[in-house]
Amino acid sequence: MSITYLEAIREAQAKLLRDDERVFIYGQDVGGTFGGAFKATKGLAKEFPGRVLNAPISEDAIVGTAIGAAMQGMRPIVEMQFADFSSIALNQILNQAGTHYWRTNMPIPITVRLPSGGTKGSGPFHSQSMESIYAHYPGLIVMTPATVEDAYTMLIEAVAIDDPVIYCEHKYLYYHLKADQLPEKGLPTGRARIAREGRDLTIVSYSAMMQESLAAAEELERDGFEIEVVDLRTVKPLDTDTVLASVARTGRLLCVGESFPWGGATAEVIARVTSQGFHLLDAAPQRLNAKDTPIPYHPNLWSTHRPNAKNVAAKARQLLRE
Amino acid sequence: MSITYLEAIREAQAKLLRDDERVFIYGQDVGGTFGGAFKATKGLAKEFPGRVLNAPISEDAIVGTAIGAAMQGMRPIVEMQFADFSSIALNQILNQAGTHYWRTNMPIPITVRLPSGGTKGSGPFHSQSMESIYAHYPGLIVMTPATVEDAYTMLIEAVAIDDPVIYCEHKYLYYHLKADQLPEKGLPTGRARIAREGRDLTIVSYSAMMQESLAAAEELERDGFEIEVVDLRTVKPLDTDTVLASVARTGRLLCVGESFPWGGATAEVIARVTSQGFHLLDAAPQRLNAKDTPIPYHPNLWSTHRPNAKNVAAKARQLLRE
Amino acid sequence: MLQTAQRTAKSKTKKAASAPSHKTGADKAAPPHDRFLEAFRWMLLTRTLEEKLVSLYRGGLITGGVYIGKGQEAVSVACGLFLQKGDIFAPLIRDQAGRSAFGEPLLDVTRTYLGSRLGPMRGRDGNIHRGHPRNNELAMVSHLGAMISVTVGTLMAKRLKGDKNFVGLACIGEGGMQTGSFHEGMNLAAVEQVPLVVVATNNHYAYSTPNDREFACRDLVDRAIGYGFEGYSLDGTDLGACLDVIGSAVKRVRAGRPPQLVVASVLRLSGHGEHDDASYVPEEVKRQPFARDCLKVAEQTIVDLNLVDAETLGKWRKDAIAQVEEAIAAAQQEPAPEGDKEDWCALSNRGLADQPESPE
Amino acid sequence: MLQTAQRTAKSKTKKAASAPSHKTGADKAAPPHDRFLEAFRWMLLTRTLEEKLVSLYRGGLITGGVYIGKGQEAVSVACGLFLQKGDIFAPLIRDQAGRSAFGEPLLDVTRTYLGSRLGPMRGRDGNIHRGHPRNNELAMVSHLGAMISVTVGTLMAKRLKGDKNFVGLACIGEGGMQTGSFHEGMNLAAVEQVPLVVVATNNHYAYSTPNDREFACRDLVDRAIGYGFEGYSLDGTDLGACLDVIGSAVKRVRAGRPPQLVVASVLRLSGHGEHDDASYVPEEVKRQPFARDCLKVAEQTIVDLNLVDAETLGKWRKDAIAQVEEAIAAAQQEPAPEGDKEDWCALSNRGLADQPESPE
Ligand SMILES: Cc1ncc(C[n+]2csc(CCOP(=O)(O)OP(=O)(O)O)c2C)c(N)n1
Ligand SMILES: Cc1ncc(C[n+]2csc(CCOP(=O)(O)OP(=O)(O)O)c2C)c(N)n1
Ligand SMILES: [Mg+2]
Ligand SMILES: [Mg+2]
Repeated sequence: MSITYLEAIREAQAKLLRDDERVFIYGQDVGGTFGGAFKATKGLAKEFPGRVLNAPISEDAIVGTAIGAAMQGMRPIVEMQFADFSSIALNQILNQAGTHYWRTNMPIPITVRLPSGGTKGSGPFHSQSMESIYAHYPGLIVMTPATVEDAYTMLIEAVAIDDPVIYCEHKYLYYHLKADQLPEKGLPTGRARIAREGRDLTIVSYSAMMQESLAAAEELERDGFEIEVVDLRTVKPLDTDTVLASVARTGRLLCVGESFPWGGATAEVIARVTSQGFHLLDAAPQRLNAKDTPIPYHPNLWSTHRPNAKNVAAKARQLLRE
Repeated sequence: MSITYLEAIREAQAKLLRDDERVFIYGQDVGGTFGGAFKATKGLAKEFPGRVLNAPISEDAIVGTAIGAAMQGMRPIVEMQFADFSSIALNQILNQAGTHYWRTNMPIPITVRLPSGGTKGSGPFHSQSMESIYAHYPGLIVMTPATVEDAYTMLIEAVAIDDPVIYCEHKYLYYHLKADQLPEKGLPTGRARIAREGRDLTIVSYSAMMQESLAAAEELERDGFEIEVVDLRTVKPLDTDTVLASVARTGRLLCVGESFPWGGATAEVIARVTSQGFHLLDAAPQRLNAKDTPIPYHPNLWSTHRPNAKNVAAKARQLLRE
Repeated sequence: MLQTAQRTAKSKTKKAASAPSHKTGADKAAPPHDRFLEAFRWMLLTRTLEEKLVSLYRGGLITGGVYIGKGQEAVSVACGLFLQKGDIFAPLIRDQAGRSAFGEPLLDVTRTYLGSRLGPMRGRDGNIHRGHPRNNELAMVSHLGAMISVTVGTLMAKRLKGDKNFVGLACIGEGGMQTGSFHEGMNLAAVEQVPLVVVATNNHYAYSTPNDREFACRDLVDRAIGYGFEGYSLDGTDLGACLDVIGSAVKRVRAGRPPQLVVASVLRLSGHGEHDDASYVPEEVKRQPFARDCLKVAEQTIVDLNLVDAETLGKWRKDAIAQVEEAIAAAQQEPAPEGDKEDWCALSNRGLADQPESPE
Repeated sequence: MLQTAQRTAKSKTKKAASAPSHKTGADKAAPPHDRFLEAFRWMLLTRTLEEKLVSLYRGGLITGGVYIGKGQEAVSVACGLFLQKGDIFAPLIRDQAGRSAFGEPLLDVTRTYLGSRLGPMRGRDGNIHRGHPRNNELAMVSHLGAMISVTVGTLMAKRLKGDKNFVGLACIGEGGMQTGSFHEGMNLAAVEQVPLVVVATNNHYAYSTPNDREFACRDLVDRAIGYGFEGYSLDGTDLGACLDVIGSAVKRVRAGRPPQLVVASVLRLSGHGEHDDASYVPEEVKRQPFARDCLKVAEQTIVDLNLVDAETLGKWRKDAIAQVEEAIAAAQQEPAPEGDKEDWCALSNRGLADQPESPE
């Protein structure tokens, strides 16, 4: 058996619908015979009648509705058609879901799935990685799974958690990643994972950039470098301890993210490591992000816009020389 | 003569309307005899008939309208009633204004004024500092004036600039800050300002946190420390060179911001300084932000939620000991 | 053009709305609605409370702002009065009367305004941003329009859970009707056919902005048909009409009719908040029929119909004052929250809280 | 209830919309609209172009997606045809016919789809996300509804600048009508009384979602009155009707009438995009009158009325093919953008570009 990242997301939802009657799925085109723009809910409307519902093009109201349902004890999963369209739902996410527990003592257990990140030819409005915006605001948990296994167990976890979870699934990984089987349980939420051990340099990354980071690490291995790669798994909460422990071993830090450069996850990781583990560092920490422009449509431009194994490796090499 | 930060904003708009017929102001309650929730446009509707217009409660459409007008050569100024409500306009700002020049080669010269930041008793939805969200996305300039003079000259600059500008004016400074007169010209956009010279430690801040930082610096002066305080003025573009030059002098860095802790301006400054000026630092860089919860209503809670002179000083002292 | 046809339809609803006409007489007559007096007492309590809050605010005892519902108590009380256990209520800033009628204790109000640590918001949120979501009184966010879809969601959840006989009622101002969030919420309510009543109060201003800069349709009730709601107009200064029209709307959704939109016309008889002197409201507007004070109108009806005697009215008034005084005194004695004792965690799952700084 | 009244009004507008009835005859008769043939040629060109784009996509020569307007050409062409120099056009994804009629060169299309560096989007944006804002053809963002207020803004600017005689026309799908952004834009257009025509095409699906999960009103044209627009229904399969109704709406706003909403009914005769086989559309829907192919209907009218002879029709067809081939061949020879030669700056003010990393 072989299962993709996308299938894992579908399987997790099937399991959730099966095991927990509080779960329902709401979003554009998720229902009917269609099963979502990416088929992440394929077949579920038929298998679970009345629980996988097509919504109008109304992201604000879709999330508002999920929030209201959560108040009444349900566990809604919202699918945004693309992460980019969650800009329309942002107010409900930040100001309604994110503040409710603190204001009223009643948590809002919704899960918002954001098909995120760039793929070839998707352009400025179907490629965004919005984790940094959601992580900046209080009251939300932001997951960014990088493996098939995590895609599965983290989505199940997301729905189990009483607080709102922004689940950033990466569209590039949908078909590219495969696993032999799905695990019963993953690491606890909020714990980073050492994806590869090494002692010369730590690369911290998450989501699709893990692929590029691991590929870079392999390339560098041929040159005799042992690169440790840390997968954050959730960018909020951010597992500073695991990152610090890794930097303590390697003395060098490179952070790689696909979102825009100003103030994202990579800045946050560097700020934490330098303020809490300054003396662990043997060289200046570095980062690599997408470029500070909209995400281009043309594959030639897109592949330059996002970090890739080649420039991750180049940056790492530079850092290893210092 | 004595002029407040708020009056400077009004004066700048009066001058802009007077000098440039392309300028008009659009927003809720800005017109009529009322002149805005904070009176930043008081009297302007009468002085400039047909150019200071009340809009319905439709932030998305208000900004969309401004964008369209900008395409036709106008220089609209949008007033959000509170920065917090710009969450509704976020899509137009990020995805329409922020992408347009890159996509089509036609820039969008709009200025969006965001009355930002906390004041006593304002609570979770009338206190937010959203500069980090806007600075994260490409295509926008994000101004955060901290003085009466800058409030004036930077607003005039904002309208002159061909690209979209998010102008974050701080409500706490509206009445608290006074100047004797308004300058003709300020520093160039994108240039940080050394607000106070020192050689023991650099505090980097902006907007209302400049007040707290300067007060902390004064307190520390009594203990014999010379604290340099850098006012970023714009958080994007961020004047890394001025910050680095200051850290080169002092060897110590503390960043202070009022927005939420994860991934904001303070993280960005630390990431830049450590990746570009690691060897300038004699101690771990530190930062101070608001707490990672919604902004509380009660003054007792609010004053604990945001950084203040006392804990800036305490953090600085700690850093000076290292 | 659709306008003529629409106008006819509207005046039809208006007629339905204006309730039995009340003849003045010395003998006790039947009240215009069987819950008229009960509703009146909530209005009286609300007016008393809000006047007191205003004076506390003027005296510097309330931080932030005070937002009152003066002139809107008749509409508001009708919003709360017909809801039962299990029903959902989403009030906004001028709905003190409805909140009280729905069951919100006065102490919730005074605790929130005075920042007591024991209040439902524990000093974290203030003034009208309060609620008891566990009691189905939703805690509004400021962003107007955003509560409509949340209310829809509570109703969808109840249906999914198999609950029966529930309804939801959400309030909005005419200003809030122009938000995209309102539109999406209304449309979704109709698509999902949830038992929702939306009561829109056109008090002719959104802060300082008069109707002509808010919308350009002839009558906001004309939006009902475009959403697939049933629409009704209402003279919000007439308590009997408010009880009839809103009461019937609640009854209709409970019986399975489509969502209902009621548009009430009144004048905001205060500033937007108490910091606002509303000097932008022209005298001429204040002389319009919709500018009548619903409380005075209702009291006049009581007197005219001799529904209760002056002594009873006086007793009710005193009773309201006593309740308000008590709620204020109690809240004033309560502890304020303190920053260093506060739990600074925005998640219910403490273990998942992010730690941006190392614990010191 | 307003429904009966509304229905009557609607059928009135419908009647106005369906234009002079065309009798079949062997003699040359007057076309149903004086720009019928011109419009038909744009439709033909569009269909030819889009079929070619589809085949390039199937052949793997286009990255991303292809979105076509099959079945909507009659509505779309009418949107572009009546606009003049200085007018604003805000097309959406199914508006190739309107774009061409408005003046967009075919080369813009093929360059954008094929990612030429010389196209208006220079490879930065693709497929239907193109425009020429300097020529008043707005470049849509994906977020549906967002272009309405932008169009309103262009019109407000023109008025402020003292321009005269201009109009704007913005397109939307029935799905996009449910967005908050659309609502805010419509309301603002009416408040500002700008000369705007909004043409909504109800093609019965938003991606895979049928009307009954999109809205619950009887007819979307009923929304016009709630915004203060004048509303018209339209059979979008009938080119003559499209030209009449949309042409008149443009004329009316140009003459100072309130904003106009036209709601056209058609079926999307393709997948949402070419990646989508639209297997969710039931056969029964495809047999509805609104499922007719407007291009075939228009051609039949030409034949029936003997407006031009078969030879001319054939020549037009060939000519369309030649234009399309030429535009594709030209774009295919053009250079693609290259990452390392690209100017990675999102600001026109290069000096104000943020430098997150030190220059290397
Ligand atoms: C989305 C949004 N924008 C702006 C505001 C600021 N604001 C608060 S109340 C108000 C006026 C509300 O008018 P209306 O809806 O008519 O209610 P009323 O105050 O008249 O009862 C405004 C503009 C807000 N709360 N939400
Ligand atoms: C705000 C927003 N949400 C989701 C989408 C994704 N999306 C693109 S087209 C489409 C369907 C549009 O339906 P409709 O408006 O009826 O236009 P049609 O495709 O039928 O012409 C959707 C959901 C979007 N573009 N914008
Ligand atoms: Mg109002
Ligand atoms: Mg459609």
